[in-house]
Amino acid sequence: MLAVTLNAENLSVSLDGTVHLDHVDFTLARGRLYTVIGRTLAGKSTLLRVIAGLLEPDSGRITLDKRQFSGLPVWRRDVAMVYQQFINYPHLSVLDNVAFPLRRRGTPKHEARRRAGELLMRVGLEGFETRRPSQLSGGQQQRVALARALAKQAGILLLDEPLVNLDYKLREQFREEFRGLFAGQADMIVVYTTTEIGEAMMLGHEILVLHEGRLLQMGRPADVFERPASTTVAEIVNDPPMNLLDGHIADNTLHFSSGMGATLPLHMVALPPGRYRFGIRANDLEMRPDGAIGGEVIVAEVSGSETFLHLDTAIGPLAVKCEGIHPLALRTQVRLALEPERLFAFSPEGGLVAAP
Amino acid sequence: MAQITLKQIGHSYSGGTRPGDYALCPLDMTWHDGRTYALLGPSGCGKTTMLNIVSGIVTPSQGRVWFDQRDVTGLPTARRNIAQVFQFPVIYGSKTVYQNLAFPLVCRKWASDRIRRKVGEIADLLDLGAKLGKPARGLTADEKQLISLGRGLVREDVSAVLMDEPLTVIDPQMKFHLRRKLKEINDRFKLTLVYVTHDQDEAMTFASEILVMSGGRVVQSGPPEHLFEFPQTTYVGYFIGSPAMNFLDAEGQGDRAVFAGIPLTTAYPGDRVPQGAIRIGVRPEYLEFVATAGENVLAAMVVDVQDHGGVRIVEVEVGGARVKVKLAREKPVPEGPALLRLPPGKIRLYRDGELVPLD
Amino acid sequence: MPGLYRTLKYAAVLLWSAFVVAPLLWALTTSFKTINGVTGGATYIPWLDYKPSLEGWRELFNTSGTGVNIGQPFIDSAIVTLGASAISLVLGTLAAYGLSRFTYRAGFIRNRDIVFFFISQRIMPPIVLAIPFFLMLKFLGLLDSIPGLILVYIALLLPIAVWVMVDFFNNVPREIDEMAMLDGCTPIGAFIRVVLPNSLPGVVVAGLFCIIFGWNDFFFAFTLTFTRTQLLPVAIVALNSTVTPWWSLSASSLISVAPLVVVAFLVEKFLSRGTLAGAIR
Amino acid sequence: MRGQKYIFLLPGLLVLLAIILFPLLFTIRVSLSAWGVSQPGLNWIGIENYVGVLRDQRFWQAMVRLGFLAVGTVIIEYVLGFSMALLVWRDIRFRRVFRVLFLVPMMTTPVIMAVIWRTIFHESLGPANDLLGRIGIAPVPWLTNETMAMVSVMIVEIWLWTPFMFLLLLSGLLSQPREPFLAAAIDGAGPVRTFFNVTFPLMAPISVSALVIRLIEASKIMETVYVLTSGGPGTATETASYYIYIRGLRDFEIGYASSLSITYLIIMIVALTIIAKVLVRTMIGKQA
Repeated sequence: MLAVTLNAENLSVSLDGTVHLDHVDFTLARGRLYTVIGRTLAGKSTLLRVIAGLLEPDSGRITLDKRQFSGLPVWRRDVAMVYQQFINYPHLSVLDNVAFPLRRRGTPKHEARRRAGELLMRVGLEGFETRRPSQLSGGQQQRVALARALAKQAGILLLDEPLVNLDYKLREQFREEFRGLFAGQADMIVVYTTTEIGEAMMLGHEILVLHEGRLLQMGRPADVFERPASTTVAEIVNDPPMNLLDGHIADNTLHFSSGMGATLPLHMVALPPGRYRFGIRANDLEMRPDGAIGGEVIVAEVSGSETFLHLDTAIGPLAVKCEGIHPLALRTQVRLALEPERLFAFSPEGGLVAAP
Repeated sequence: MAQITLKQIGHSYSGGTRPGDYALCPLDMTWHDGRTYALLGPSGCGKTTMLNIVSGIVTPSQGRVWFDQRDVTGLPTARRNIAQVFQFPVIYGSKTVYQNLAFPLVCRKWASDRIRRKVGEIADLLDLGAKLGKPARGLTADEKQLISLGRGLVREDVSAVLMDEPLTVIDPQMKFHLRRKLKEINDRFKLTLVYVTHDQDEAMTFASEILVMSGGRVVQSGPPEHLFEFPQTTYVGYFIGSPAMNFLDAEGQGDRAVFAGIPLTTAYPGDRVPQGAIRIGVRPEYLEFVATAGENVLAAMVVDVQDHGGVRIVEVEVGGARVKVKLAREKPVPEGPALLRLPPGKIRLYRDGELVPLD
Repeated sequence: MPGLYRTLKYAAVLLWSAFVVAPLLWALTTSFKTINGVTGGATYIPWLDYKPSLEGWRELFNTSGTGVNIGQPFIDSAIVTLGASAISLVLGTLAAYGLSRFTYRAGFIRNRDIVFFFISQRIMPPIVLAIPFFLMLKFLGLLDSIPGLILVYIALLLPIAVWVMVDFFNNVPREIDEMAMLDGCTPIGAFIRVVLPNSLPGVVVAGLFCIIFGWNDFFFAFTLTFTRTQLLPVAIVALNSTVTPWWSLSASSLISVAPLVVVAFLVEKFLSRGTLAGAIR
Repeated sequence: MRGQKYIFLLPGLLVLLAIILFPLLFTIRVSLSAWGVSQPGLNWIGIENYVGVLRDQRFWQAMVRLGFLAVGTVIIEYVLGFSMALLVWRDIRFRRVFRVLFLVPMMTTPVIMAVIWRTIFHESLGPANDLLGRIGIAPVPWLTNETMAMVSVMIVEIWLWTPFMFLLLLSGLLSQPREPFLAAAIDGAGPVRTFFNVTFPLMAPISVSALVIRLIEASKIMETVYVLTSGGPGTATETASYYIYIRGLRDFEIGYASSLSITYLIIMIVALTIIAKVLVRTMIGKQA
């Protein structure tokens, strides 16, 4: 396979009156993994379906190495896909499931099965060759689907929230394995959609932030995370979403609209006075007995080994993330410390103007 | 609400009594009035069987179920006075929200003004007050789940509320709202709540006590933070927390745990440290990089860094083993050789996969 | 369950069972009668009420001209039913798959209109079609022939096949065929290699329905055949016209019912397994 | 995909069109002619036949009778079929035996079973009167009294077709999830409340399609009538189809029978569409 770039120009898709993709442009290069992050219905699945050829865009085009890609029928595209539901062929054994795409490309039966066996070993399913997919657990079914997608050796591999229907521990395990599994695929473009920023950051060479059909930002994970282009991106690439507070800058002081003030941090001194929206990450807020902000717990949610506290505070509702497991009861009173040095500043329209 | 007692409850669908036959191995269990219990485990671990025994859908092949002083083992679901919320919302699709909530009371032949008062009260609590006149089938999935719960709450005789993975079909963005509502209601009504889930996040968020189940047995039970700090087995240590607890092969010598030739201090009293082959368990959250050598400080080599956004997971090689360290984003990540400290108070010792008790 | 409720329940089921089997039992006992067993008034139990004889059964396979001989009609019926069912099943399954997966549009006509067109053929009363079918088959030279009947039966059975299969395919996840296309199958390849093997219960149920309605048709067999070809129902009803020999009539009717009782067992099997639920709605 | 999708639809659609279209167009054309015994062939007499149809009292009576017969039997079939489906749904021994048994009449050839039923209804030699006589009831003129002939036709239709209703409804019941029924039990509902609040609403969509399908089939009642009563006594059991058959194939008034056919078809399509809409509205409500 030669140098591959997948290029999308001005892609738009509407279905039944709702916009799924809105003038999306990007270029993807081989040997790299792209994670597409966005909430449910942001257009992630639609994007993959358009690349796969399962959906025709209303406008725009996709080219592969400058050759027109959009018009090709699905079965002639060099594309493999893994769905969020565990889609396998129920009537075929695990081994024949994986051998299926190879057989369709004319690989002799014996050779196809041998290669399928190797792939099953790579995804940790040796010993399950003769089972039917329905006899496997959810995680194992997804492994079969993954092996089958890899078997096709396509130039483009699409994964549509492949872990969303698995439970926490399996997701964690799969992510680790994915890093190894995709690392060796130098001639492949991998596009991976997810709603979880942690997953997007640890897996992706680059992140595409999609919201309501529009591509809001694309770039290296750390760049997107540290310099989110807008409040919307900032909300999407933080879990829980970045806290946003209205306020203004005047007399070299930062004022929240609740009345509280703070000294202007160094990275904001160049900003002209006026109205802004300030953002602070949930894990940049600290619970401290001497904190300046009083608040009341609405709900404490545990994720992995972190606790998300949703609070009602003097400066508005805030989400706080703390390490460890803290099953705080409802209406517990807490105090928070807010470090102005950790604040982001956005224009009233939402564009980023200053980042820590 | 009632206290639920399971006495020698076990169930095998085949009727056999050999250990391999049991979907739920015989156990004793008491669930206290007004507390929230989560049955947590992968599918096939026996958690749903246990719930169904309590609700009366399954009659246990052995043992008795007591609600307070009442033996309910032989009673059908309808006569156990429980409320249940299922995985998929169950509503009476042909009725309005009001009629749905009133249904259990109509069945109990309450007077209509008494029903109106009670339903109004519960509907306000569930934020459904404005929707009482609407047909129930037009609501969103999370509202439908609230109605299912509401049909239990209107009754005044409910012994326990049982929930079977009630958040499965809820849109991720709505889960937060529903969780909050459930917590609030739970807080207010002091329900005896039994909650079945395979999702440790949900269990940890909801329950005052979690029962971790595996292979038909309860592996450990206790409050969430206890499970996190003192996993009873290496399985629980792996299962609870993300990333999983690190385990290192070591050897007990005197009052020390020796790892890679280096004796480590622990919080265990000297005579508690088992001699011979043991494993050290320590959570990635508690490991720290330090600048100078000292007690419990090991030489390590950074081999991989995963950027998760708010945190980084640093994988290091230490004494021939791989260990994960969880670091907040603002903390510096060492490159190449580094010094890693195991805080003595956070070290747990395991022998044959079981936690060695600290006291 | 309270005892009274239980008793009533079993009573109702047994009563209905009695109603259902009564005509068949009557046919069974009548088939062993002779003229004496019939003309003396209703009799039920052989040996006790009447002297049983096999005359009725023997006559069915008597080819000597005086007898009835339903052997050939039985075979003709089987050929027509199976032939028409097979063709309807193939065409109907293909059409149903297309209607469930793709969007067709011609002017104001959409998929649901096409489905309605297929199913609406069942509204057409046979009598409306009988005369034109007669003329059409005459024009094609297929009157009084097996191919002619097969052609007509396709019109009867195709709507049934489409009706059952559209609903069935709507319940087979679309992602499976998408997957097959991504793996390199053309739509037809995906249909044959992946969708069809996973739709066998639906195909079987549709086939059973076709067989039931094909085997049991009388009207077209009656109006479109004369001497060369004769289907079973026509042959049996023909017995009815002259002096009715109740015994051979009963015997022949049991023979015609027998093959499809096997179908009843099959249908029940699918029913209890739950595979029918997706197939009929 | 674009071109390939027609490979699926077109063969079936074209075959059906080919088989159906000619008869339909031909019938319309013939209905505008005076084709009969005296003048066979296609002449043109305009809508004269249709004027005749409008004045044809016997036809309209047959239509009304058909409406009564079809709606009446289908409602009884629905009630009986639903009851039996509920009874052998669960909690009963030998349910699979009963299920098979209840399906059997559907597998029989209607016209043949009608012949058997005629022997059963035979006034002097049939078992129906014989059994009634044994419990002291006078012989019933099953097929010769106007009312009883109608009842007889209905009994046979119900015997033949309740199984179909039973099959559709039972498969519907078996596909229902268990939870709504448990929830009703937990809420304290008895069997009657459970039926009206849970079972019936859940079964409404299936009920509607079952009723419509059966109405379509029942509107074609003819073979049973042909065998049992030949429309008699007098015209007491004559249905529209049977009347068209008499005028067309027996009296060979092809032109007139064709106009009857077309009139009948239009009425059927209109009536069934209205009935389907009404059923959907009353039984399913605004769900759709």
